[in-house]
Amino acid sequence: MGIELILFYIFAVILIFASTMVVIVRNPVFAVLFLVLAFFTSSVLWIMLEAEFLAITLVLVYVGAVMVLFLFVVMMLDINLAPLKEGFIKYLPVGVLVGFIIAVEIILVVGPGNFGLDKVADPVGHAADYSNTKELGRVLYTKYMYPFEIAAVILLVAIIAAISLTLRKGRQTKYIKPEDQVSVRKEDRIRIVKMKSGE
Amino acid sequence: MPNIYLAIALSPLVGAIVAGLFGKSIGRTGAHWVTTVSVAISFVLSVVVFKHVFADGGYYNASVYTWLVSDGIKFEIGFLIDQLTATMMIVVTFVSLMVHIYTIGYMHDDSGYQRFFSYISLFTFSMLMLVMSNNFMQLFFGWEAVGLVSYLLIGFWFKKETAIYANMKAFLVNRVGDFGFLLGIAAVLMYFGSLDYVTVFAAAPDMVGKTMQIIPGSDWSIMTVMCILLFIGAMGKSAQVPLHVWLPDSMEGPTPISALIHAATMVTAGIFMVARMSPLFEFSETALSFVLVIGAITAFFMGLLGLVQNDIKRVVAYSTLSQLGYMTVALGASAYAAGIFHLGTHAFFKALLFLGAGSVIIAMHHDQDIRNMGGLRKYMPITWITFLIGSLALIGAPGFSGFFSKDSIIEAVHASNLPGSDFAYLCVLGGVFITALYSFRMYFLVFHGKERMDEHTRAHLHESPAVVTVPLIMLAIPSVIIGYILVDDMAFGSYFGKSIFVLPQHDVLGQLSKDFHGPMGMITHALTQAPLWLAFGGVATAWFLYMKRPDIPEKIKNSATMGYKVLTEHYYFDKAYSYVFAGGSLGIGRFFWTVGDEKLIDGLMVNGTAKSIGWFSSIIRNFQTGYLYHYAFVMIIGLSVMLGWIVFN
Amino acid sequence: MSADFPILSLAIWLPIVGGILVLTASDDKHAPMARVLSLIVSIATFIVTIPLYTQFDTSTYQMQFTESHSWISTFKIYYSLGVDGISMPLIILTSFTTVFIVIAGWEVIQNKTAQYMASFLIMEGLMIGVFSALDSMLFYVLWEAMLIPMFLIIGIWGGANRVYATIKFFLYTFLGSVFMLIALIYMFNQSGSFSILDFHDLKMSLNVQILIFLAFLIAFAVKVPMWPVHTWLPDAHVEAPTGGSVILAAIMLKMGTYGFVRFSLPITPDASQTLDWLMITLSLIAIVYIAFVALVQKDMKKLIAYSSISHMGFVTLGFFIGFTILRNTGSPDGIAMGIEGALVQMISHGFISGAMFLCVGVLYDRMHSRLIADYGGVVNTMPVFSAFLVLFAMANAGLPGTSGFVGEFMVILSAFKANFWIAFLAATTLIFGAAYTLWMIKRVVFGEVANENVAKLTDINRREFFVLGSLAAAVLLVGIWPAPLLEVMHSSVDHLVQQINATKL
Amino acid sequence: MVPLSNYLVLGGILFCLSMAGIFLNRKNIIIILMSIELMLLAVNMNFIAFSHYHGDTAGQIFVFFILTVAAAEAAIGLAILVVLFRNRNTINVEDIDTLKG
Repeated sequence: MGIELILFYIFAVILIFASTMVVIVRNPVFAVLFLVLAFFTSSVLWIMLEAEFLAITLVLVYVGAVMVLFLFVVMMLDINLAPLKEGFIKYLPVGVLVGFIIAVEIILVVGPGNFGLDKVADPVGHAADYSNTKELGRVLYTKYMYPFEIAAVILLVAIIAAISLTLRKGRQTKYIKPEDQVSVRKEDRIRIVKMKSGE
Repeated sequence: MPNIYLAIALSPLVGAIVAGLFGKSIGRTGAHWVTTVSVAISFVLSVVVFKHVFADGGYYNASVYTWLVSDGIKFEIGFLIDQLTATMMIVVTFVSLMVHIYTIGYMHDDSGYQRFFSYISLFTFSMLMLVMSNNFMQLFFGWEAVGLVSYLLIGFWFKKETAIYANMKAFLVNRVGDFGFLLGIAAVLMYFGSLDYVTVFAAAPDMVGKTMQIIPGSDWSIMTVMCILLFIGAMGKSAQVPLHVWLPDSMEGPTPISALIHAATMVTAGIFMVARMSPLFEFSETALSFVLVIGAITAFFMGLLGLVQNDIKRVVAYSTLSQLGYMTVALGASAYAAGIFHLGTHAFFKALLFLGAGSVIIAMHHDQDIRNMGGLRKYMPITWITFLIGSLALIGAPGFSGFFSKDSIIEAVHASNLPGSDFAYLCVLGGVFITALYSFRMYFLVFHGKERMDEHTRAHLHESPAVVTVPLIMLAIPSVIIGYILVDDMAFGSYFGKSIFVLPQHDVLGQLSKDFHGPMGMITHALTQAPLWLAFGGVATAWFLYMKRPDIPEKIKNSATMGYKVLTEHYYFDKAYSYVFAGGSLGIGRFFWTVGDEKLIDGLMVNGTAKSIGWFSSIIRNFQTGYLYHYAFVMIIGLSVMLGWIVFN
Repeated sequence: MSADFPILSLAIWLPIVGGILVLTASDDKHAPMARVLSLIVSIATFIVTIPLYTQFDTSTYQMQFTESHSWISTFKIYYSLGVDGISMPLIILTSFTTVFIVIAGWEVIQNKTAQYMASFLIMEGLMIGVFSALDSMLFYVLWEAMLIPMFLIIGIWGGANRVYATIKFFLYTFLGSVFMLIALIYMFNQSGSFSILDFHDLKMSLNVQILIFLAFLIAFAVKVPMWPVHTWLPDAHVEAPTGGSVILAAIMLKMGTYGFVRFSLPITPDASQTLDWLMITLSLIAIVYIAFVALVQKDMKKLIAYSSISHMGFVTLGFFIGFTILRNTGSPDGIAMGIEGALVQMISHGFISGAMFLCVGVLYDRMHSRLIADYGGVVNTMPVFSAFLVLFAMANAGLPGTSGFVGEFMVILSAFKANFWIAFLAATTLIFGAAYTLWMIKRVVFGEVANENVAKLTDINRREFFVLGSLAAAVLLVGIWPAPLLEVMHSSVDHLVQQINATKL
Repeated sequence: MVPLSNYLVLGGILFCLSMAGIFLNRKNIIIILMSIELMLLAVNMNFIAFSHYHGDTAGQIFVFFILTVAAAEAAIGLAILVVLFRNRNTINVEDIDTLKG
């Protein structure tokens, strides 16, 4: 068993453990933290697959931004956790069963029988001066120019959408409408009340 | 000459447009001047044409413009001017002119003065287009156009419920006739490949003996089918049984209209048309018999109805129906010339009678019931005299115009050998007596006897103004003399030349002309014949019943209630039509609408589909719980099934 | 204007772009500007279409004013346009009618004026596109796109029950056109082209032809509409605003019949011949059955809607009568007359039904009722209007001298050649058409003033007078001298007759 | 020498775990969102593995885009969540069933 394989198993176990914990812990804060762990671990695995750029991106973007966002939200909202975990135990057997069946099926499809080393050989590693980032960039800005730009637009839309969704439309500035002021009439401002004297 | 023809037709149209569109700006006087002058131009030019045709043997047949070309067939607008056309033009423009003048007085106080003049000028135009046409399509144009104007004019007083009912009825009944007429035209086009008179008439002899199958398996003579279809059109326009029902009701219109349209000109369009188509009708004895019998029935039975009418205009209207029957009989007997002759004389004396009746109506403050009149003779001498002349002409008193024309018809029918001619002869003989009876019943009730009107009306009785009486006199003169002048040429001579075609074996007038020795001879001959004495008998009976013993009609009425009822109900034609056709159509319509459209198509098919989809959805909507995890679960199941399929396949 | 000038493209895009421009004035405060702008655009479009007539070459059946650009090259779909004698009059009818719709909606539409005007302008462009498209996909896209503005027009500016009517209208027409799409794709697979003219030459077996014919029939029959898929029309008409009714009756119904001449007849002549009995039967049912239904309507718009269906029956009858003529007489004489009559009927019905709906609109604007029973004696207070209404009613009843007569006359003449009884049933329209129209006229126009609402009516103003007067002139012109209209059709119709006589098996 | 199948199986297991997570935490939207992130991670894992073993950068490009979209999705999803909580004061999925048929 080569060192690579050992590393793979170690990180795979950590990844599976972290994912399981994401699913089963009661407190969402812990769940988020376990998810962060899962991302870190998979980023390691991706480095093993020579996808350095994406591995770094995963850590920077996901852990650095998205997960922090999750954490913010979870901690910001005052959530009553008790009812949210209801039925967890009740559905546990079914969930595990279904998950297990699918896992078995997936393994049967993508397992060693179809994608073992004898089927897909391990590629030769790249030379030392090979830059994954450079390679990606070269393709991204030539062949995938349009999708890249569309992705940028999607992000922009997401930003605007997120802001506009959460923006409170309260009265934040106290401004006056000049046209209303100009067109105001006496009746709008003064109410003349007739009263009997002595009351 | 072509420009003159065009001017004759278009001059009234211009008048109508000016009076109709600019009525407000030209004012009442302007309106009657422009229309009257335009019709006068037509009349004068018609006289010129008349002279050209008869004195110089003029003949014209050419198109003005091409209406459209389709499938290689040209549909054109054009004029055919021959003896028949020229005669009709004179009749139309003259009567029209008289009516224009008369209207100035009659409609004096009406608010729709300009509109009225516009209509009657438009009518003159339409009628001229009809008679001057050189093809079937233009004939149909004029045919429908006069129907339109008649519709507008009957409903002229649009506030009157009866008037607007009558005008719709008139138009629809006429449309039934036009329906046949149009199919007839289609038949002509199909078998002759042209709608031009001359082409069609030239080809007509070749068509004899050819058959078509309307109902598969039975052969019908093409000529017979064609002629009967065309004649159905004439039945509508010339108000022959059973399409006569509109004419009495049309009396709801102003009196000048009754005179112009429903007595003198429009109703004779059918007669003119059959005469014009004589080259076709001659080749179908069946069609001629059909024409003969329909005409005979109309002549006699419609006359009977005149006996029980109390509205002065309706009496005249029924007499018109009856006289139209006479003309139709003449056509059926192949005595086209006599038919047209009667058409001409009838136009004059019937217009006279109507205008006279109108004069009486003005004097009576628009009361039309003859039971409220009587003794008007001394208040309205001119009206009285002219009315008497008209009545005498109508019953065929010797020497008067009606005598010559009617007598020729009766003789012609007598001489005819067509199937049904014996029946027709009996009918027309009976008709003579009836005509005399109802005409003089009206005459005596209106102008003689007790003055039955109320005091107020009596105090205001006076003769009508000159614009009314002058046309009366102008019409009275031809009513007396025109028969005497024309009988020789028109009925028995070669007046119409080639414009009317009669097969030798049908030429009853030709046979009669051998025994014809001038108009005086005809009068003396008539003295020995039945019709004259029947007419005198009718007059005498009328005098006895309504002057001498007014109680007898009452008694007859009371003892023969059944018969009387049938007559006052006009043989139940109106009721049957409104029940069967109007009611039936509405019933069918309602059935189709509520059951067919709403229940079956909309209810069952359209909304039924929607409902069944709704029902289906109401079941499957239960799967749409709205819970995310249900959807996720279904996705998972689907995924596992898909994977399983990949694994085990 | 040079021969290569893209008149058709201009006629399509001018109103669409104009419509979008009008939308910029979408605030109701700017309504006057929107109105003027729409009027300018619609008149400009009408002027643009006039050269189509004046420069039309009547001697050829070939498409004229053609343009072709590649659009979706993968599927060989072209943006190709062109007109022949069949489509050209319809385009002019469209641009002509739109001008009056804009004028008719001038003061009446106070709510969302710019959007209303823009819908009609955009629709005008789309409709001209449908009539001039030579690529079936372009045709299909425009055909469907047209539903959107119509959907909005009925759905937003419609009457009380507008939602039901809109959805019914949309589902009916949409359902129909899906079948057409299938047929088009099938023929693309066979011929490798979406060009309509290529379809004309495509050889197909009888069974295939029958299936394609039926697919087209469903699409077009809904639009015409033919019995029994006609029930959307009365509802849509009743609920639509006046302009909507006018465009619906005057132009949209013609799309269905145009489809028959452009697609069904030349593409599937053998199937048309096999199934002509079906078409003739449906046409006669439309003429007779619908006339009865029209007779008992209580709502003026419904009555006119039903009369439209009845008149459109003449169009389909005229198109399909030819096969019976050929079978019974053995010669093709008379086929062209039937088809030309049907085409004239299309144009004339555009004028007449449009005018009738405008008339009802005039009344509705004043009384806010379409029920016949609410009226009576209108002539007392609105004499000028009544004169117009009676004229159009007479035209609707097919009076000679009006355009309504020409088409019916020619179709009846043609039908008589085929079979006496077909002509007999078709000719009953002479009676029924007059009956339902005149009965309505009697109840609405004539008589004493029925109630105080009628007494308060005011006669038409100058704007309405101009609209009705122009249409009246058109109706009379076509009725008195239809030759110029028919001249442009001859070559195309003769070619069509050859096409339907040649078997494609 | 790690065989491709190992990475794929790992991805599969991750996917099943997150699926079970959605299924079990049926009421907590936050966990559901996180499970979705996990799912995407599983998919990304497969993409990168294939990309590596086939020597084709397209797989990595794809992951790149998935990351972009996932980030956008997370941002909008959380924004909706915040609005939802603000308006309804709950993030219990069972309370959100206005669209129920």
